[in-house]
Amino acid sequence: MSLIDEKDQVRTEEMLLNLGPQHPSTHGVLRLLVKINGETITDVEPVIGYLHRGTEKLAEDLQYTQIIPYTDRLDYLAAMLNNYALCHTIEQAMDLEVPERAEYLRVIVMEMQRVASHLMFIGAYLLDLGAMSPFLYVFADREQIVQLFNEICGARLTYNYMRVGGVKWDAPPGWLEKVADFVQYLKQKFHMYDELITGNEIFLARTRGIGRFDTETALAYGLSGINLRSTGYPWDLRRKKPYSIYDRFDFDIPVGQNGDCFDRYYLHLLEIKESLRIVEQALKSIPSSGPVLGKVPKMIRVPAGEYYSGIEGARGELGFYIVSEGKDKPYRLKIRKPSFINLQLLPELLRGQSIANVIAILGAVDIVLGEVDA
Amino acid sequence: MDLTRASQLPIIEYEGLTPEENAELNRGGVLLNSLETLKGWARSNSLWPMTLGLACCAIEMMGAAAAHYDLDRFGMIFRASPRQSDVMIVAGTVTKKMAPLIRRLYDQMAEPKWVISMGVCATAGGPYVRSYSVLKGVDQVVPVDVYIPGCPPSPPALIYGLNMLQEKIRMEARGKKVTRA
Amino acid sequence: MIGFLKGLSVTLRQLPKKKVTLQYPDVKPEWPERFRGVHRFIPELCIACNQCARICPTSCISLSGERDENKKMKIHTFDINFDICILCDLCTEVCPTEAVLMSDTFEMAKYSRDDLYLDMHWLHDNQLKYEQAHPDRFERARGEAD
Amino acid sequence: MSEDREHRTPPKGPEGKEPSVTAAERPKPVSKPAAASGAAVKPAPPKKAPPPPDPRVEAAKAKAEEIRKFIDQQLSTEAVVETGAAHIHPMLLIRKEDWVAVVELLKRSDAYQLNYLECMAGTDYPNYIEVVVYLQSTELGHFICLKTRTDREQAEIPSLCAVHPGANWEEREIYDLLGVTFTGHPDLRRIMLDDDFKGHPLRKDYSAWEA
Repeated sequence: MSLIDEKDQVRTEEMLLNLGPQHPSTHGVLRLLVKINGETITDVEPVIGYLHRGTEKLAEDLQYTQIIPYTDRLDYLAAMLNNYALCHTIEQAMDLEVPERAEYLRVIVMEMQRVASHLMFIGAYLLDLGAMSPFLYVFADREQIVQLFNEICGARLTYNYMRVGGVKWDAPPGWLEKVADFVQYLKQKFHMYDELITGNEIFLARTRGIGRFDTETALAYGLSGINLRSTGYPWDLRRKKPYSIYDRFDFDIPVGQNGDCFDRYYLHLLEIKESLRIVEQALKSIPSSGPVLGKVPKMIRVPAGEYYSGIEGARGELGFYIVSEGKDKPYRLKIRKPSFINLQLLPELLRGQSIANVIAILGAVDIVLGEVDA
Repeated sequence: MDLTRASQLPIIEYEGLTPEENAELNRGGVLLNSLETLKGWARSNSLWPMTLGLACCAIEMMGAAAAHYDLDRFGMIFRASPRQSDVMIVAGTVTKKMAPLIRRLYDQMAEPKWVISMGVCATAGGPYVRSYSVLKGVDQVVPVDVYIPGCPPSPPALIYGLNMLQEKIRMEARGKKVTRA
Repeated sequence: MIGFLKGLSVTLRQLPKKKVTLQYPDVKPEWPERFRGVHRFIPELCIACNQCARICPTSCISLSGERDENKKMKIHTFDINFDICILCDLCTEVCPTEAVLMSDTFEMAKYSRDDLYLDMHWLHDNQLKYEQAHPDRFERARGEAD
Repeated sequence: MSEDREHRTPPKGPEGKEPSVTAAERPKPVSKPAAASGAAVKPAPPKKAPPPPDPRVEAAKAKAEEIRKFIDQQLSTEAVVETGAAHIHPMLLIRKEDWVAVVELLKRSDAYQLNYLECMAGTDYPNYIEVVVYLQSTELGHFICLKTRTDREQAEIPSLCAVHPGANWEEREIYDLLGVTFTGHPDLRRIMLDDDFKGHPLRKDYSAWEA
């Protein structure tokens, strides 16, 4: 049997390659069953559920306040945004007023969280692609945000900061000034990331034109967040369905052009810029004092009915669907998990690519397994 | 090795140790009285943990390895393969679906090997203790040497746990059994 | 090529900057006042109202109280299971008398899971340690109370 | 040790100190959560007067009625069983047989263009299982909620995969956790749990001890 077939190609046999669940570049415990023919991928099947913790079932036995710590652990890179998504849904359902200062504090911490999450993406993505030093730079900057959060709510990762009708703590004295200093610092640092990463030829070669998809595919698969925006479609819930006080701020929605991995990376960088702009504006117009927790009944009871509301999370549209019977616990709580839905497109993206691109494409989709599996 | 460091660790009293031996250890001195001790010292200062980041704790584990806490100071470099590592830091929730794989990874590691259970999820299920799909403690599948509570433990807490593991390795190399701190 | 040089220049510029690494076992981290480490507990203040046990999402607190001669509730046992405590701070939030609070103790690693089941005495000791470590915070609180 | 530990941290503590989490007290499902009636609780000045109807809810109901007429014209008059409002969004309850046809019609129609599936959820009620989708029109801005119901014992709903490929994993998740079979789904397997897992955990009568 000859090893060369009629088309002068090396004859290869299809083989099955197992990637994960313990793999440094799968961002957790994702498992990919990759069918490869030589170097080319013929089919991919993601196997998830290795971190399925049953949050939705647990929430049915918990009071609304008790669910907030669980939302921290969904998308653990953006816990503040998860906190907010749940509180926002309950506030919508109960028609609660949130005090002005609380809204501003929420926006500040949420945008800072988005910055932290995007920084983490950049570090982890570059680490996946084999670059070590961006990871260290990024973590040094992220650590500062984490320490700021540590000051305002006392935890480094799982904040449990928001409450239905406001936030738990007011900012400690001097905290807002520290945030302002940090924003200035990161703005100066910004061009450093650009220099370090964006111009790098190896990075460009590995991401330009890789993993492309268009807007129609993205919408059909229900993608959201940067994955959708990288195709050039300006879909940002902060603009399209304004919530909180985002209508008061002036910010842009950066969109990509090609929908490839490089666009997705670069949008993260640009979104950091926009988030810092929002934080800056919020710091200027935050009321100097005032309550941070609105008038909320001691036992939170969502009126009977069903409610859905989504916010623009760090990875896409993060929504909570609550079915209530008017009791202090939800009858059903469903989380619209952006990573879970974004990950669906992965087999489509990988088919026909070479095996070396698996990590580059998977990393750019930016998943967090805690959220995929919930 | 820094001689002042060990004095700040908790004074650990082990079974079958004379007060002099305890004092010697608390001075941080390494008794070159046998090859085993030397081995224990060498092993404890070049622990290579495996990146078994399962959930939230993995971020703090990465944070501990990054610039601000720098696990490299203790000779710890994260390895991706179980074959190259001697410590398994179970960082995150262990689900029933993941448990057999953790056991397999543990079996793939070369002896001697140790396990650290980082965070309450790995220790006993933590917030998911009532869940249908979560294993209530990773010690049901692998033997755990050090438990670090916290959700997630901060990087200093992780480093403290790792230092305790180093201490344990040194003690065990001398033939002492370590069960309680 | 220019990209590489640019990247290298970033690295070089980083060299003279201040090191950020915290030399942890030698230098203790300074936690902010709100830091959520392990709990501390003041038995005299506790009225055994059970609110902390009820709000706890993982039900890791168990307590029992008894009435003293003045018919006031007094705490008898108070245990926190740090196997499953997620340090979410909800218990200190609901505590009406601020008997259970958060300390900045974080060095909690143990060789055995049994040592993670902590009782009232340990938690009270933790309170005393905390008072010793942060006298300024208590003075400030006293000043505010006056 | 493990036996001792098991008694300390079981779901339903033997001490009974946490009565609020026992299964016995779990909210008993009522026949159907009234979608619109209790949706808006405005701080009405006289306490006893019923709260005035929320204009947003009224608008949602009117819009749902409008969509119903549209569906009646294009498909059969039996497709829409009920209209109402889910909080402030129009809600239509669709007959199971017309489920795919209605979703497809709304996606292709020029008037609605509901091309983006935002959220898909299944809920277990005492007598039926309900599957909800929230559809969004990215161009026109419509946002509606569609529902369909199926029997609990033989839960079966036609799959939306052909219309919205994004429903693929959501349907697998609902199949996994609620036990609804989606007919016509290309790859209906468990997604979150092990293949040999018994039972469907999000059902209200699921018990980890029996499985």
